[in-house]
Amino acid sequence: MLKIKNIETFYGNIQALKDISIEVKEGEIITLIGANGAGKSTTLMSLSGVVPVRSGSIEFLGKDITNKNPDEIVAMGVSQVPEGRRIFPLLTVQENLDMGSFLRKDKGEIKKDLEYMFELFPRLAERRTQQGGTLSGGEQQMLAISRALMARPKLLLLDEPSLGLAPIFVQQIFDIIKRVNKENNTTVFLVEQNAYMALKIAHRGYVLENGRITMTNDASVLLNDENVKKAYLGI
Amino acid sequence: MKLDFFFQLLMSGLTRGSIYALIALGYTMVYGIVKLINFAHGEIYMIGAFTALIVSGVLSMYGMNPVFIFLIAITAAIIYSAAYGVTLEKIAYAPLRKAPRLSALISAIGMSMFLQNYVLLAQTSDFLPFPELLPEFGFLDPVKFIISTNQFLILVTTTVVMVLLTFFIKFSRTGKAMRATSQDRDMAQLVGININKVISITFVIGSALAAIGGVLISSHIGQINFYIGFIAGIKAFVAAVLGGIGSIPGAVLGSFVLGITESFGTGYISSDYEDAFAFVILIVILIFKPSGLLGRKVSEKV
Amino acid sequence: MKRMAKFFLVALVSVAAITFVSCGKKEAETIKIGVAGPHSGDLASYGIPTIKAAELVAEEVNAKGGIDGRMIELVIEDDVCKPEVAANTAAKLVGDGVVAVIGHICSGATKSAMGTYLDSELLAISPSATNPPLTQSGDYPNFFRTIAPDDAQAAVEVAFAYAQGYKKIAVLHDKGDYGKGFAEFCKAILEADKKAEIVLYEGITPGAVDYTAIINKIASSGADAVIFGGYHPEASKLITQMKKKDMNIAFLSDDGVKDDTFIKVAGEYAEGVYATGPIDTSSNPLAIKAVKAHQDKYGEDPGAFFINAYAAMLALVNAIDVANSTEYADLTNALRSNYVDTPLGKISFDEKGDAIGVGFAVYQVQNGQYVELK
Amino acid sequence: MFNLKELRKSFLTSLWFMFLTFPIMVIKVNTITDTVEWRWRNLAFVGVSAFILSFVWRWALDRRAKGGKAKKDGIGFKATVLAKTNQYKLPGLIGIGLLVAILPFFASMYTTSVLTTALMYVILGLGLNVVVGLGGLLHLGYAAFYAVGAYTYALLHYHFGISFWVALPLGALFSAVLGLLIGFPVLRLRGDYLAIVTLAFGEITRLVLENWNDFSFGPSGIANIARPGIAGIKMKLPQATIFIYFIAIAMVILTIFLVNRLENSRVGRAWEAMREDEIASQAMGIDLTKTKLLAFSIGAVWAGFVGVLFAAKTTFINPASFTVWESIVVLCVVVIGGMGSIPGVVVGALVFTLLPELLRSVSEYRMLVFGITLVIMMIFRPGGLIQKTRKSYKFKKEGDGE
Amino acid sequence: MAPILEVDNLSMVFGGLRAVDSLSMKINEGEIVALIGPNGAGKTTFFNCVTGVYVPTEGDVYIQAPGATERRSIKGLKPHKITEGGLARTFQNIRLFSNMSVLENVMIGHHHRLNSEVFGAVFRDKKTREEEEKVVHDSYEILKKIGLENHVNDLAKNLPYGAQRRLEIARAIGTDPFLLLLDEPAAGMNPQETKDLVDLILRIRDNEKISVLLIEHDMSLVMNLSERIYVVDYGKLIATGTPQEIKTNKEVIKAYLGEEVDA
Repeated sequence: MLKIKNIETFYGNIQALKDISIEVKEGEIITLIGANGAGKSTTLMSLSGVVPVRSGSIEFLGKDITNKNPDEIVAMGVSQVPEGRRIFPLLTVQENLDMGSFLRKDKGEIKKDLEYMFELFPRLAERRTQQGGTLSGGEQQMLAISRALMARPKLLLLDEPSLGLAPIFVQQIFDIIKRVNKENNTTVFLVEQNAYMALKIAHRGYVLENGRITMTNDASVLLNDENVKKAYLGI
Repeated sequence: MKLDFFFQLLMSGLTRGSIYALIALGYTMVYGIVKLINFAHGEIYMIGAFTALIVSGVLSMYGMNPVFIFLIAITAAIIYSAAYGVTLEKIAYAPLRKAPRLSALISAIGMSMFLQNYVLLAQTSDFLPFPELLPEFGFLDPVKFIISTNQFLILVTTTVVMVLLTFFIKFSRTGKAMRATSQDRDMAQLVGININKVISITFVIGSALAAIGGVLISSHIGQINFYIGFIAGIKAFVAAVLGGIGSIPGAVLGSFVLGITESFGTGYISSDYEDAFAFVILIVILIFKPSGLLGRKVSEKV
Repeated sequence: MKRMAKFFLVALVSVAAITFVSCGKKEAETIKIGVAGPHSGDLASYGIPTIKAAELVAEEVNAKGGIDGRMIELVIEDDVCKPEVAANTAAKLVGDGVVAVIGHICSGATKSAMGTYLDSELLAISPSATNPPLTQSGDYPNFFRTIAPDDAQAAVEVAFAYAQGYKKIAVLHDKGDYGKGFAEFCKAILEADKKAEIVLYEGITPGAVDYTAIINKIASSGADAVIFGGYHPEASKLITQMKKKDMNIAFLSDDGVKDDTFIKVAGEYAEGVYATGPIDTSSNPLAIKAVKAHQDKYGEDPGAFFINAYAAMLALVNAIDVANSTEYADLTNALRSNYVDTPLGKISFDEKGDAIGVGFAVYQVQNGQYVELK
Repeated sequence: MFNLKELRKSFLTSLWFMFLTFPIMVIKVNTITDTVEWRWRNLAFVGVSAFILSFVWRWALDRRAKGGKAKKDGIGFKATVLAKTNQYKLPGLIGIGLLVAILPFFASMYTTSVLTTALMYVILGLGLNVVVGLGGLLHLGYAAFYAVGAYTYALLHYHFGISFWVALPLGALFSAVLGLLIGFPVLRLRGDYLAIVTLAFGEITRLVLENWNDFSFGPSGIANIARPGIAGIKMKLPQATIFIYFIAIAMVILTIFLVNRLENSRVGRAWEAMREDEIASQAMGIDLTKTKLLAFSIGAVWAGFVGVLFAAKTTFINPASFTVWESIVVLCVVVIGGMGSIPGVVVGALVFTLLPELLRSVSEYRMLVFGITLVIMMIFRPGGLIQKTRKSYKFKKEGDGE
Repeated sequence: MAPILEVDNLSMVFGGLRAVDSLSMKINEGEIVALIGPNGAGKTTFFNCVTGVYVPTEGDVYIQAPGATERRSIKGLKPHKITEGGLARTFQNIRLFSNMSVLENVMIGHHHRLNSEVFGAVFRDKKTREEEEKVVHDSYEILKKIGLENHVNDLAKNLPYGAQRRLEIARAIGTDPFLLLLDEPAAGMNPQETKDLVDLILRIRDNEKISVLLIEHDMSLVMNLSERIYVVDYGKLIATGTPQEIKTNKEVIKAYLGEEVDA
């Protein structure tokens, strides 16, 4: 479904991604793990078209999306929950969700999806008319995920959904991710620093170090790999 | 008599305030979306006025009906101001989206100089009489001394335009996209908003409002030259900051506060310090409310 | 190091370029006359007619073989009406070896340039700088002008106001050096005479988007006449809005308003406005000739101060001719002791530098034209 | 580059600009004389230039986007290691010094006079650089301080016959005091708010000078201000011009020396820290109030000096010389030259003042070119002509400190 | 021995929200204390109240430098005064002086201990020169201890992430504090870097005699490093004690750790 081939990305003179190649199959949860600054977020931003790619290509559903505008990529079915949640602070919860379905025209279906979100996250229904900025961290994460889902993405990109959350929330969020993947057959591309949690729910994983993919395998294999254990699982 | 004078000044303040508001809205909307002081915005206002002058000048040679002339002239002014606004953004600001704020400010100052001199060279440095496009009709006696038909039209037009704008921003899809973009540009992209389009639309709307202001006031004052934009621009900028830059109701409120302050200052104290009143009230308000009357307090996350 | 070198280079090149630009060829054959004033920027329309006047006179003289065989060469320099620029402009003219200067146009720029000319023993004849101290302070013995000073104009204006029987007068100005200076003199005279009351004395803000506040104030002051010091753009805005409010208060203004542009801009609202201006010399044969020459050459009517500049240039040429010299002392002497025929009539200059024979009259707009009131 | 797609793009750009400039460039309506002039030639001119320039523009933007590489091996002023330039620095400085010293004796009075003006902008730029470049405080009312210096000398000279040399420190002092006065209320403001408030202060100062006749003589200004002399010798104009030139040179040298010293001191570091992050700098023990006020008043000192010099040079001042444009010009000098960089500001000031003089022959287009140059500079060389290089420290034990 | 920091019933109210709700705390000389709690529990607000970024609505903060005889209140003082008093901090989102060199960043830390003013800067008298030399030398020494001596002339913004975190600590040490407040020092570090950080903090405590109060999410770091832990939730203190006690505290598990993750 998604084929990233040898992409390289630069910030000014500094090369952030070096020769990255990743493949994602439909229905999968794959995870990209790595330390802070390894280039995980850059990978996602390149995918979404926010950061331009200097060389290499990205193919989604057989179409070339390299350096397309972000809105075109979203229109093709790629939604992202960025790091730090990025809720529109002055829009209400409802309006934030509306923004998620910005490119959709099917009003009836949008309404259905909205109900689905409120079922997934009952907390959001309670806070429907509240401004996004006044939500707690965990609630914001829920809102961010449901906002992305409102676009009915074929591929959901998640950037560090566990960051800054209390463990109790982290567990909840990961459960939801699994559920979304199963119920809607949404493919999930998960970027995580919490390697343990990520590898537990993912099918396959990639390890990113200093802008390079250094390892890739089934999640269960990686979970038991000595090097991974040492470097990322703290064992 | 005393009360008359008071109301006259109030109306004059409101008229002024409406014009400032039409220009200030452009400043504040652009600021909200791209966090940039569009220093050349006053020039867009001036270009709107000039376009209207040129169009009406040509049309009146053919002896057209004044009402048609007015409609065509103001349409042309809106179209051209919007076109200049968008082009300005593409040339001078778009390449600087990621640059430091100061660079964009200097670029805007450069553009302001350029546009002033462009009109100066292509047209003239003289004041040109601006045709009276606003239809005159007579008010009855007591009203007549308080507000002129011109002032009345300016007030009405401004009010209508502002109500429309408010609805547009609040409820339309594009309006929502604009608000989202102003709050978090990258995230707006990630939900599928084409921010280039949103920025262009912002410039179009801001410039169109300035053009309306330009035509109304030029018709009221009766003459224009290439420099009118700079002075009006600075005042509108002050108004926008006074109200809290980035806030649309703030710009309107700020403009009225400014207009009324100037008017009463002139009426009851002296017009010698007319501009000074504007600046003093700005300073006083910012001292007590550092982000303006309705500005959102930007508490930096520590 | 590269940086240092670049820096050095930039400095060197700029300096060299300026030096080259300024050290032109020096031919002793021609008589160089400087022409200075605003030739670009927003006040250009006040400065450019002077260039044209100087050019026309120079062409005519040169066509007749020059002055004693020496051709006139004009050195035209822009001062944008800014004192700080005028100081450099003056230095440039001095450096170019001019024998005298026609200009400057604005009083402020003139004051800043005159010091330079005085030290270099150069004289200047301004067609338009009306600030009284230029002649009256005695600071600039090298200054002459072919226009009457503001205080003389103010005296004419106020006398006219008395004659019309105005008792309550609002004095306004545009806060500029010319307009405010004029208003100050009117105020001083009115206060000294006590024949009429000043009910309002204020500056308006040029370029403001609306003048209704000040107009309301005029209305409520009960004035029966307004004296306005300033230029025509502001005057036409004021009069237009006053008339639209059906205010029938007499409007008196100055030479800055006695300009046909004012009538065209203000249109029907200009009717009845009074303005002081130099005594009408349009029937003077030389004036007719000068205007015609201008129309022939440039295809349009001359602009502001054209006649005064023409007169200044003629006076200067005559002085060079009479004195048979281009030395400072000879020229000033010749200017003071000789009468010369100009479009302004037969003029000479008094000890202070003001033109004798140039005075002011009051005009009124009647049927779309300024008509001199006797 | 010249494929069909590019041609199409340029063609469309060209059409757009023809549409855009049509009313203003082609039709000239004179509502005074009721005439209309159609200048179709301009349309063709715009069309052709837009077509060509759009290629250049896209090429330049493209090159900028590829950025890094082109810059590194290409041209540019960048010098990375400052310490190593010492061997060239001395002869270079001596060269410049010699040139500067003998120049007025060869050049015309006009050249000297223009150079003096340029030097005054160098000082103004360096002074504002303290506020904007080091302190990070966007200041748009700098002309007010300049005015205070000029009026200090003009008024004291007029009323009491005070000499230039006495007025010089007084002008700086008053200017610094005004800096403090303005500084206090704006302590809490930042960025754009600070910019507009300083602009307001600048304009208020000018309006007071314009309207308070009894104090400042209003718009007609003050004339006959004495040029500086030494020991009562009255100089003729050419000598006086040269003398003022050397005073300006001395002041520039002194300013560079002082600013350089301030920059590399505890005070200068505090300014920069404040520019980088106000909250962090407070947490590191920097007194923001004091540091800000110091930046404002020290910056004002130089404006005061130049103000006095300005009054002495032009011998006439009025409020029209101290408008908001003046403040903007000085700000442009700093930004174009290179914020925080002393050589940058020097070059910026020279370019800014000398270039318009060179362009005198095409004076009408001067401001037009100027405006567009600012835009282009900001897009393609935002760091200014000469970017700041930081002082580098060496430590013995380390071998190579870098 | 008197505590070096004593926070007495401190509350901070924003609008109607009690971000910090009568929180008390004591830190003794030489201790490493951790403050933990779920995101949004008010930890950073607490830091900001102590360091003067906010003025607390209620309560008081006292410090008593080691060796000093009297404690004094620092409530309501400006941040720089508190820094002068001997508290230094780092920030959750790194706030370095990015366009200044690494060495200069540390030199800024020394700012309040130096005396030279404009006069000294201009005339560079003997005292100033000596002072400057000492600052450069001292700053360099700190960088050596932190392990950044090879980056002295680099711009702070060009440092790798982990190094930036360490530079923030170096800069704070430059202020010569007796108590260091670290706001999520390990955020974004990989396990190896976190391990080094633990060593570094211990070294700072042992060699520089600086006590430490830290906010952290990384439990391994908190449990390994701290001698006492304060746990807050919704602005309120819900538990305090040694790591062992906290690990087993039911209240804490419920509010914070959730169900035990089988790691």
